[in-house]
Amino acid sequence: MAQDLDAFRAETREWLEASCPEEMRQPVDGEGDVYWGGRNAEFKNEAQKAWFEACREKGYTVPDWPKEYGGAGLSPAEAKVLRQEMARINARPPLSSFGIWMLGPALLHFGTEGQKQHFLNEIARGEIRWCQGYSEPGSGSDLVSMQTFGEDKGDHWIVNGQKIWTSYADEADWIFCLVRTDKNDKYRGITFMLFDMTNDGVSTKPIKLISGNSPFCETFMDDVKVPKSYGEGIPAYVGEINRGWDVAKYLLGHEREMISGAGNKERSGSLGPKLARNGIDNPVLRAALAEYDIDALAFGCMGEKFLDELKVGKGHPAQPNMMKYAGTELNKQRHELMMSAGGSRALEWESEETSGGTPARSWLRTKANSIEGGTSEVMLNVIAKRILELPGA
Amino acid sequence: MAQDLDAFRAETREWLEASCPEEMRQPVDGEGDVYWGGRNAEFKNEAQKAWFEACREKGYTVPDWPKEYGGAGLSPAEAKVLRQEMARINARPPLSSFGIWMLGPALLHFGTEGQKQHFLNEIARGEIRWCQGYSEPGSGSDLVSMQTFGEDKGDHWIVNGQKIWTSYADEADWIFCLVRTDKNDKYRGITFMLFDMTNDGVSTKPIKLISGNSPFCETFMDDVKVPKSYGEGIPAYVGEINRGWDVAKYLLGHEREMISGAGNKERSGSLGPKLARNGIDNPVLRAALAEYDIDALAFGCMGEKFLDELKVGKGHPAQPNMMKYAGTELNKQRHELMMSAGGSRALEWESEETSGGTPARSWLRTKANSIEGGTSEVMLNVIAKRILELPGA
Amino acid sequence: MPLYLDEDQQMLADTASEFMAEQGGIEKQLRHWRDKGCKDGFGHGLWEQFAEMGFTGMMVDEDHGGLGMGHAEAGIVLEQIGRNLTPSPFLTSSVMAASALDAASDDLKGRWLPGLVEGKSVFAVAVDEGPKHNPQSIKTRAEKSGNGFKLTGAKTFVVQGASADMLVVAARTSGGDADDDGITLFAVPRDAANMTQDPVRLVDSSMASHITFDGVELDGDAVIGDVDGGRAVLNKMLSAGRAGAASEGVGVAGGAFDMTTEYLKQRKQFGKLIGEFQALQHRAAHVYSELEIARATAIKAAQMLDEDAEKADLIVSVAKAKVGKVARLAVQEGVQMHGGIGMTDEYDIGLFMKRDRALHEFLGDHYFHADRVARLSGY
Amino acid sequence: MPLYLDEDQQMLADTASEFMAEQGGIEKQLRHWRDKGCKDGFGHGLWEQFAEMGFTGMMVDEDHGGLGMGHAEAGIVLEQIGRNLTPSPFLTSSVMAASALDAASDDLKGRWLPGLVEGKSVFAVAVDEGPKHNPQSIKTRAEKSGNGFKLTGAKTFVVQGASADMLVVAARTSGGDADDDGITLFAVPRDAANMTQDPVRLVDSSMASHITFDGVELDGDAVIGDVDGGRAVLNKMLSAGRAGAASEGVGVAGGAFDMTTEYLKQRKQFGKLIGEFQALQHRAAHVYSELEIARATAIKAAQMLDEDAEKADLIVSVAKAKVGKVARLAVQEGVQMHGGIGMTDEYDIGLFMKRDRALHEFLGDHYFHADRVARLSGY
Repeated sequence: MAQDLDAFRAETREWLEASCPEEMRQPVDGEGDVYWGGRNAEFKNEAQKAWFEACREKGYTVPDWPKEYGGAGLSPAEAKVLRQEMARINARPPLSSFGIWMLGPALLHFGTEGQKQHFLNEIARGEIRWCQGYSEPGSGSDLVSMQTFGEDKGDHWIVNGQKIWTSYADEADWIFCLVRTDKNDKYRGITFMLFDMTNDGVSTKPIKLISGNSPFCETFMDDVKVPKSYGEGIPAYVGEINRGWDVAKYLLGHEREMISGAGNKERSGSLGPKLARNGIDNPVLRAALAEYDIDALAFGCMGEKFLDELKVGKGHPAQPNMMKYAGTELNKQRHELMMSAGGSRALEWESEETSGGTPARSWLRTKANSIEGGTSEVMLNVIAKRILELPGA
Repeated sequence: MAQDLDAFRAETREWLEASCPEEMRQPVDGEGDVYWGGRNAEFKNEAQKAWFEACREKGYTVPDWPKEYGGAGLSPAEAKVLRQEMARINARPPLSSFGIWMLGPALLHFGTEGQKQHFLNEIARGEIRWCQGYSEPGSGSDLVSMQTFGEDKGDHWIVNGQKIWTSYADEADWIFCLVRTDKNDKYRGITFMLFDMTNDGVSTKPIKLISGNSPFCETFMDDVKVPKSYGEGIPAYVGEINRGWDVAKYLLGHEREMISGAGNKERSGSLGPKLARNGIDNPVLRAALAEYDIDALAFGCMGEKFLDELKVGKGHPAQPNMMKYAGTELNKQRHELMMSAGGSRALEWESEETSGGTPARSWLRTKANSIEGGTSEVMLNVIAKRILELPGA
Repeated sequence: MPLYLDEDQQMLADTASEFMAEQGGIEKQLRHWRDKGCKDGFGHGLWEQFAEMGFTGMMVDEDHGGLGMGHAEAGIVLEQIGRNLTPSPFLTSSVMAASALDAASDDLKGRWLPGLVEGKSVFAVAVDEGPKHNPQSIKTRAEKSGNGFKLTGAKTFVVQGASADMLVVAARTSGGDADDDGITLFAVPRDAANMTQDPVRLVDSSMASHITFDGVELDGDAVIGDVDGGRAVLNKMLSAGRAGAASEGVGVAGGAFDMTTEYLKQRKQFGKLIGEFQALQHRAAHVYSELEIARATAIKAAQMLDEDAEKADLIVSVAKAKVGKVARLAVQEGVQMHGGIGMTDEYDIGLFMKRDRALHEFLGDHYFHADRVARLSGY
Repeated sequence: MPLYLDEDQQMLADTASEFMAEQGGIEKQLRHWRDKGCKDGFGHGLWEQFAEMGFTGMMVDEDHGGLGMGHAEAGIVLEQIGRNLTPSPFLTSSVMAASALDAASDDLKGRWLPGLVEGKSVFAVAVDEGPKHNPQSIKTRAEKSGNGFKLTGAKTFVVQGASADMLVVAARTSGGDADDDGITLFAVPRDAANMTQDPVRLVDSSMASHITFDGVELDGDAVIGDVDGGRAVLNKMLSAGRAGAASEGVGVAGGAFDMTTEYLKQRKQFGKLIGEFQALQHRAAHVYSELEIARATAIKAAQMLDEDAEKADLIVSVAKAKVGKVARLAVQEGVQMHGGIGMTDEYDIGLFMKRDRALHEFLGDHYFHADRVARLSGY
């Protein structure tokens, strides 16, 4: 087993050496360096294209998905080796998408064979770019109160309503979208629909954030016709009709797990040593950094414990909520300190020296960490209820 | 006016010089140095007796009460001069009592002329020591839920129930006590009664605190007969029957104001300079002290503003709740830091070097600051409701 | 002096509050100039209105056409500026530069003060030389040259430097980098040769310059106060600026907090107004408490400067630090309690967070002032 | 090594948990000995039971009758000790002194280890010389004297010093006060002449001694490890103690937290269980989160010591500091949420607060370790 892994590692290292262009071995420096795929995707350069195509051939855009759905069918251990080897050479992800992170896991868990064959392969090959339609203006933390309604017309629905915080909806091809299909049942009246954004009646409007960027949109649905099926064995919804909340909950949990796991690396590293390179003259700031580093390194230990326990199914099922809460609050604090250490230089919004205000914009971006994917307040509610079992929580 | 004050100051200074014995010009060093008065009071020494008697003659045990009730009838400005001059020579208070701090103000506000004549003079002369019967085991923050019941028997009540946190009940002569006299009206069914602790059926049991001291008692009332009147124009209750909650609320407000004002001096002083005398080697502790000193000095400014506004009737009526909250949390933090700076020496519980564990016992005592007289949680509720006018608060 | 506003001050507060809300509001000023990409970051028209209100010269003595008011009154105006996020050169021109010019020769006063009083001139102050405020160390050098001086060095974080008709520049005329003595303050006109400005927009949409002095020739009469004796004037100017920034910070925090409590009374989730949730109530009540304390401290600091009180320096640092911490708390809680929409540029709450960041950094953040509080307290 | 308990460790945890709750509970041990005014502050009977369970010698290697277990296993026992506030010499004897004796000669091991394993002997460690932990500076001197050494100086905060059969004393045999080199560790028997103990009771009812060495004569074979080379042994002993104290602190925090959540589910005010109030729910949930993080850190620190990992020292300090902060939060929230009865000696929650105070101070409080984290990180 360990021997097999060693062989796989050697093989992977060789393949990476041959397939990953030099330009793709640099840290991602802004949105422009990310390849999202989709109908209208353009490669930034030849290297990006070559790297994506090499990975697509190997199934390495989604290495742990089964081969028949476009993946490489790697075992968890092999997938970890691949991740390690890619990290070793700083290889960029060949393809990023909400299809990979969100819809894929939902389909793998709830989808029909037909849906998997059809949609997963599209995602793996980067052909369709997906966006997520969950929140509505009146339904943020209280997601289940959403109102977007699909009227049943026999073989199709007519959908009306508005979604908000749809990431990159203006560049996405398809949307997975929560639609109310029964007004009489709050939880059992939601359907998890999939449809094409080019359908008549779908429009989007980017939301400008305080960071100056617009990664999210408002998405309007005005008499949008959504068929109930896209062919034999390919229903237009995931799971059952009116049972979309189960899928949504599953994905929310998956998202929190991902945030908890994925964010670890940065958040669990100490900050003082990095900032100290430019000198920390103020002893009170130094003390604040030391207190932060304690929290960050301690959270790193927790992250390790969390992942270890996840692997063997230990740990409380609501634990990702705790990780999400602690990790995002920590990340906000991290950027506060980075701004403080950066001083007036870090305040710059447009200068070359700051690559167009990267420190300040990143700092502002982190403020959403404790809001998106469930606010810190919702996380604390969940901990109080499901872990501490406090009354009335 | 200012000239009159100057004359008063000169006169006061002269009187103090002549009347306040040297031994009474030392900081109070523990309970033993406080004279509480009462039937069983004993003076610690001749100096304490002389000082008390000199003040009693001048009305200086309660300088701002009217002369006819045993005070000196000083104006606020004169009272301030007296306070300043006493502070100048470190003069100890000649008499401490809950009669002065609590019952007195209630009687001045709600009492009949007969009650004032009778009870206030007794208090001013240190003849009767009072204790306060408010909380019950099941009624802490939710004081109005108290159950001690007085059954109406015409010219008297038969009182049954249990009070808790009655300060020095085991040494007090009389109690002012909240008693339910109407079970059908929560707020308008409480009477503010006054009665003798030597009555049959009254018993007390000291409560040992985590600091090792026992300043509070449980007080049990078992068929205690309380007459409705102590003579012509001297009812046995303050305010009206069944309207004791008004008196209680007034006193709670007064208590918070007093805590806010009185505690200021210590709490609003910086701590770093004092602790630095023994050296602060650790830069992280130094930073924590600096952060504390900022909070403490800032709170000192607020204390000054609060008192200035109080004098002219400005400021929100619920502001004492905010002062109580902020001041007590600050004081707890102060003692945490004093303990940290004191290190292992400050941990000692019985040693001579710590005067019997004064640092540790004082530290533990401060933990009650944010509980007694209304918890921090109740203060925050009041701020949310009465100042911020948040819904449903 | 009691720590509440007297009658005159209350009138000033009412006037300033009304004026700033009407003329200096976020829509009309901050967003307007920002969205236009204005190179000044503020409106000269509003600055002239400030003059009509008597604000621009409020700290200038009456002999020079001002109102001869103190830090307490300037603080009243600044709190309203903060509350409305009104972009203006008030703090640097009318408080800091005016404080420095108070020590200047009559000639210099006559040259610069009328323009300030009339709202025609804008001044900036050039003190910092690195990304963190550290006025003890001044490396920019002014060497004797003929009848005057030649200025060489670099300054940074010069707020509204490019819009300024005159810059108050702290330079070293003798001694080592961190010496108390040997500092001289200069009034440098905008058109001085060999001065290069590199203006950059900051997170709060204000403009600040990096400035290089590459042998800038200055007449001897550009000196503010005494040669080599500028540290006292500099300190006074910094204290004035810090106390002023504290008052403005109280306004920023107060504005953000009021927006937030309003939102708590409007937004529904889970079938309730979110202001009904006790966890949010307690957090709001805590911010309220801290904010009241911060406000009292800012007022006290201003009063102590006006009274030239002994420990004024200490309390100024306490105020700058306390307000800094509290304003940060208020804007952070503000954005978090607004949830998703708090992250959008459309809502104003994020603008408060941005302004707090820049204002908090200006003239020393709370780390700087905490350290200073410890030093001034002897530990 | 994964960061959860393996099967053997889980068995040990179950055993320790059951044993400590039954034999080491608050009523049976802490309150019992405290109310008796016991001069040891713990029960020798329980110490013998510890031996029967195999705890006393769990870190002693098997050649010397122990179980040869590591810091991870000791941490499991210590968490239960913390949770039950069990007074015992386990941390100082079985973890710290045992760690030092690991470097001792066979003779010395033979003299002291059997008593430890059997629960007959108690050891203490004498490192601190002032009220704040500062092991870099060792002023107690041991001068060569004939075949051995003569010890002069003073130690403080020697926990259970007066009950100890042997004290591990860190002394300087050469060099300046703060030098790394020149430290030697001695095993000083209780009956050594010219050693004066002044035992005092601490806030948590434990006993600690101020000790004076007034020319204490020691044989050469009392030296643990090498003369002048004791710093490494001392550091190892301190790391063992700090990681152990972190594990015990997790237990203290966990015990206090569990008491508190139980109380939230029982106590009614305003017609509701107080655990229904969202403000308390959120605070409890926050403590839970911090506590889980602290526990993970303590486990990691112990594992890294067992693996002799490169950054073990750093993570040990992180663990001691993090646990310190979190345990303090847990006991403070515990007392506050208990309200008035939390202030009474009758309820146990105050005992957790007292124990936290003493344990947090032992071997460096979080200020000490925060500073150390910064230093070890190069800033």
